[in-house]
Amino acid sequence: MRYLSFVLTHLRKDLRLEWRSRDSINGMLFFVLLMVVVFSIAFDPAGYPSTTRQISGGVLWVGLLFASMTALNQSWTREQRNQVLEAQRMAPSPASALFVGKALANMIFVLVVEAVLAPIFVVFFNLHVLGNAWLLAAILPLGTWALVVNGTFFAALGLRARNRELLLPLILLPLSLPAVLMMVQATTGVLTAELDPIYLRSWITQLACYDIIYTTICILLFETVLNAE
Amino acid sequence: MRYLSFVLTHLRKDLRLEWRSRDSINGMLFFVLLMVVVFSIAFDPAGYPSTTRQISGGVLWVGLLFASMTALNQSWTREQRNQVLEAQRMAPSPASALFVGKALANMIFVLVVEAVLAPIFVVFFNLHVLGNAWLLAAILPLGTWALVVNGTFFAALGLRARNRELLLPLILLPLSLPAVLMMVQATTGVLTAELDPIYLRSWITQLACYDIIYTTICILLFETVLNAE
Amino acid sequence: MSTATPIRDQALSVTAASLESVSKIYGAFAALRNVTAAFPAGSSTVILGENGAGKSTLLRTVAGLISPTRGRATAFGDLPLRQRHRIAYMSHSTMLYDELTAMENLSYFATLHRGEGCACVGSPEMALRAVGLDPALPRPVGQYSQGMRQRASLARVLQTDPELLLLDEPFSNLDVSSAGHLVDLLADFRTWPVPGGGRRTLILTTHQASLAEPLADRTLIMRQGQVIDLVTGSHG
Amino acid sequence: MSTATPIRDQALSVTAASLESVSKIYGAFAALRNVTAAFPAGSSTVILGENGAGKSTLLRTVAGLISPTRGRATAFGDLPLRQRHRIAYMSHSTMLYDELTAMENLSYFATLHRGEGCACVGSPEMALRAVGLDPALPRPVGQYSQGMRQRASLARVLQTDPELLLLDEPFSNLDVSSAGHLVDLLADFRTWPVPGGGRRTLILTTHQASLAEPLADRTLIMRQGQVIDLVTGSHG
Amino acid sequence: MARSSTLRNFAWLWLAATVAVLVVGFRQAIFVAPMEETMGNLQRIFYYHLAHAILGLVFPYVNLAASLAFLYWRRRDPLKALSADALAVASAEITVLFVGITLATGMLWGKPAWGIWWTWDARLTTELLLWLLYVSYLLLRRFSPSGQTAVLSAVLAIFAAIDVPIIYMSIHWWRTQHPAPVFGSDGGGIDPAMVPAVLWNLAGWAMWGIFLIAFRFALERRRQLAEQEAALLALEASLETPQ
Ligand code: HEM
Ligand SMILES: Nc1ncnc2c1ncn2[C@@H]1O[C@H](COP(=O)(O)OP(=O)(O)OP(=O)(O)O)[C@@H](O)[C@H]1O
Ligand SMILES: Nc1ncnc2c1ncn2[C@@H]1O[C@H](COP(=O)(O)OP(=O)(O)OP(=O)(O)O)[C@@H](O)[C@H]1O
Ligand SMILES: [Mg+2]
Ligand SMILES: [Mg+2]
Repeated sequence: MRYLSFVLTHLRKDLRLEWRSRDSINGMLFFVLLMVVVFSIAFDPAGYPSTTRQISGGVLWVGLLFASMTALNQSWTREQRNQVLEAQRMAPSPASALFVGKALANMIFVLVVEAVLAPIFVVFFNLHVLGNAWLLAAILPLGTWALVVNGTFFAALGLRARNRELLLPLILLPLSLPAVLMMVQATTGVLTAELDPIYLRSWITQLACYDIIYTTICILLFETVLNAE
Repeated sequence: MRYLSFVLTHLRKDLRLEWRSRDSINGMLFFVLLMVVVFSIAFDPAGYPSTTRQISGGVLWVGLLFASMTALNQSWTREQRNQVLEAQRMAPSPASALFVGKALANMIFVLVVEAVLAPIFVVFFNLHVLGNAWLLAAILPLGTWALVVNGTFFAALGLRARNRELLLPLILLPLSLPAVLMMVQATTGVLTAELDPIYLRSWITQLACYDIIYTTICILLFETVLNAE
Repeated sequence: MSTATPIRDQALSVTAASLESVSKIYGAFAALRNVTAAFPAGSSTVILGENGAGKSTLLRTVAGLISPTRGRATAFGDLPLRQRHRIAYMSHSTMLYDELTAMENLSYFATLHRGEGCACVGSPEMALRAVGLDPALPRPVGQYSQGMRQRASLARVLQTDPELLLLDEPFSNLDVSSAGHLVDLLADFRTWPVPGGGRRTLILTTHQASLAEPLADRTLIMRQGQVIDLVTGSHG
Repeated sequence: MSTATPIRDQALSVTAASLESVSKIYGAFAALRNVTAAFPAGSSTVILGENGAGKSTLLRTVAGLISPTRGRATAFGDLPLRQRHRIAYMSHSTMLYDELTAMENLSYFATLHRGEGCACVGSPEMALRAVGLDPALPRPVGQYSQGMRQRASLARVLQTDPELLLLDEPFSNLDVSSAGHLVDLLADFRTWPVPGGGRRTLILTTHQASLAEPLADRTLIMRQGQVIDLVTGSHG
Repeated sequence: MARSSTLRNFAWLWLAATVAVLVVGFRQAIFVAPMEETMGNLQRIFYYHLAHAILGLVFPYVNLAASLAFLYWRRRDPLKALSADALAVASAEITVLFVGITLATGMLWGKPAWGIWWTWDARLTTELLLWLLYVSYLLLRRFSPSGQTAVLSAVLAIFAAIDVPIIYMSIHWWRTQHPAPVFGSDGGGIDPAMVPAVLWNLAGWAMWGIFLIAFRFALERRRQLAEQEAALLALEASLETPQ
């Protein structure tokens, strides 16, 4: 498919750029690590294992949320630096392919951070997953995508705004709070095994629906945003 | 003093830039409000009031960490954009004045966020400070300065290093860990009133020493870093 | 798209781009004031004018990157952005990624242009050679000298084989011999056949009028956001 | 610092800047190769050469922004960065903050230059007027046209009233009349008296040799990182 | 000219009717409706609270409709698009107002009723999110570059409108371990004697909301026209400068 090949082109370019500079991933890693450390200092996970388990879902997602927000802010500035964005606007390939490529690239970065983070998190917080750990393999990517797809979109939307860095959290947070809620609940549910599997399943299904709905709208509206002027 | 007037010039410029680019305090207010909402959705303060008090020290610092990261990330890239940094290197005013000015500007930014955050935090998290609340007025600025001074310095250090983003977390993380430890312990100690006042005082003194030592080193080494090639 | 070919073939005197009483207002400042201009297909126009006259703004409007505050800008009788596969635009800045080499940059943009009605894309290597850069240069564009950046930027637009080529000060920062070389290249470019019929149109701004003279079928002179003069005459 | 004044006074033929077998190597690429050159105080040197010849690298070395891989660069017999209050350097990029107006930018840099052995700073307003910009323009520099940016950048270096002025392609993007005007301004600049005695030195690179001719006491020609020719002769 | 004066007359009439209905609603709520047993007169705040809460859920959809209309007309008919944009701003601002009043009355009520101003209950949280969402919409309008405000905010409006039902759905099962203090969706148990008060107030505040939106819309239109005028003037003034 032609569209797919455009997406791949964009994705490859973004990965290569990141590889050359490693801006986003390292920034995110630093932030998330520091956060884990802060919480484990603040909270003495060894002392209160059950409480730890209760807050760790929240800690994980808040960390990822903030970390990815910093990275997302960066991801479009690169396009803006030498006004490459104008070259992108003039290119005849569909604009949404650019969006999808970038969202996928961001997704990969955040997933890498998660992959590094997960073991550290388990060790520092002394976690034993009481529920079905495999469900996390569904929840993490779904939740991450929810963050990333909207984040990428709104970072692009705020691109030419006067106070870009501030604007992204302002828009993104209220919009994605339901998703944050879903993923925190689902994650905590798995970690503590206190949630009825039926509820758990419903959180996950809702998260998936959220992802599908927002991905669709983002793809549909991206061209409008890119050429808004 | 001549040096002080240079610092003020830099500070004024940075504040003006900041003002131009994120020109409204409203945005910041809203940002802080959102942060609190995110935390409360992720951590459910109503559910576990005593836990809330224990983690709130950590939550507070993570929030501030995020705010200061946003500020720090921006603060040097702006200098780099049109190679203004080279103009700065060619200017005969002392290089460390530039550093101090920028660190102060970042500090002010984070302090404003803190000033807004504190009351909102107390109301929404339903906190009652059990210890001596006035001590917080010492801990918050000391801790913030510890974050900001090192952050500003290493952001500059990493500016032209080829893999700066790798450098930043690797250096900054171990360096700032002791400070993070001190401020989180001291804050939690005040909030829960569980810490012996003698310990509390010693944490604060240590934090102050940390600040003094690192500020001195940063000022001494900044010129070397700026002209390193 | 393919149905359009015969029409284009017949009407060679059609306009490639036109502005109809276009104004562009930034805040309280008018960068373009009621500009009306037509650029016939096959023509080559040099825009002259002092700094801040609105030359770049005019080019960007034709490219579709700016939408006029008032008036209408068209390219090939359509919204410029909708015809973007036939237009190429080079600006003051490189429009290239600093971290990638010229070759990587160009192949990337070439891929974006493939398909979509213009299979006719030149190769990045050829474009780089044409502007006098070594395609195998391992340095990223961010480490190029100013003139080399300008060339890489030129190669980016040339490789897409556009029908309407918009160049914003292509000669600035080029050394004398390369500038002369570029003029030859552009003169040559105008003669390249267009796959679907039609002719190549060139619009460029410059401050070195003497250099651009061989290219100037028409010279447009701007001042304070207005076109104050249009000199037609082949090769001045 | 004040003890140096009498020496400067006597030795008017002293070199303002000199490079002694300077090489600058980036990775495996030599941007400057064993360059030896001296720029006498009071002289005005135009550096010519094709793109990528190393002109900008040479200027940056003299300014002290690059330290040579091999060899020694001095300004006023000292490390250039230590004499930075007497040197001003203008590069391809504006070296100005996009978000501030020209006036704000200039006053900021002026403040940084005040004191520290050079109380002799011109006023930002005058500098802006001298390059033909309106000091009261409320637009931030980021919204200037390319030529206006170039002028603002020039005003930045002129206002510091330097003894050694390094200009990297000051004429590019300027329209013809302003470029001429700038040449006059620079010629005038050379005659301004230096408070401590001594004479003003000018080094500039350009691709428009004809424009810079009135300024060229000496012409340095570079190719591939080497100085291949030095033509001395007043007003070529 | 004649058209605008009829419009103005109509607006005055509408305002008068609104005030009348609100007065009736006030009488119904304060004097006519029976006193609630457990909460006493405090409960009368409910009529205002409910009216604003319901309207606060309706106005976002006015905003959505206007935004969609804007996007549709943007290229086809810029003038119509401008008025759609004006309607979008107006409805967004009134949404923020009404939701804000809901929050305020709720908090005023909650302090005596529960002893606390705020709790992270599902109902309250959703309402807060709704408010945040439209505040962020207004902030985007302030921060975005001048030429793009309308487009960007129209896009955000679509996202926000989709988020509203998601918020309400997703929070449905939230924190079941924690007894929900607000009587939730099973609230069929209103005394029939209270119904007229509810309806009168609802009608009155709805008319008031519509009036506010219309008023704000007119203001925004006037601002847009003035802006065009100013641009035109600037253009002409600069054309006259000798050169
Ligand atoms: C900040 C605080 C509050 C907020 C944001 C809030 C929000 C709302 C909303 C949005 C509705 C309409 C829901 C719907 O019709 O679907 C509503 C209805 C209602 N609220 Fe509140 N409320 C708050 C506080 C309170 C308090 C303190 C009470 C009473 C103790 C209360 C009592 C009611 C009642 C009785 C209804 C009608 C429920 C029904 O008929 O379904 N609310 N509230
Ligand atoms: N985004 C903007 N906001 C405000 N003013 C702008 C903006 N872009 C351009 N201008 C103004 O519009 C005018 C014309 O700019 P333009 O870049 O078109 O000039 P130009 O003819 O290309 O000049 P040059 O030869 O210097 O490149 C300038 O006065 C410029 O300051
Ligand atoms: N940081 C760097 N890393 C690697 N190579 C560099 C770097 N800076 C410059 N170069 C290379 O050094 C050479 C000389 O560059 P320089 O900018 O001095 O050329 P120039 O004579 O100023 O050319 P122009 O007229 O195009 O501005 C170029 O080939 C350039 O690619
Ligand atoms: Mg221009
Ligand atoms: Mg150069």
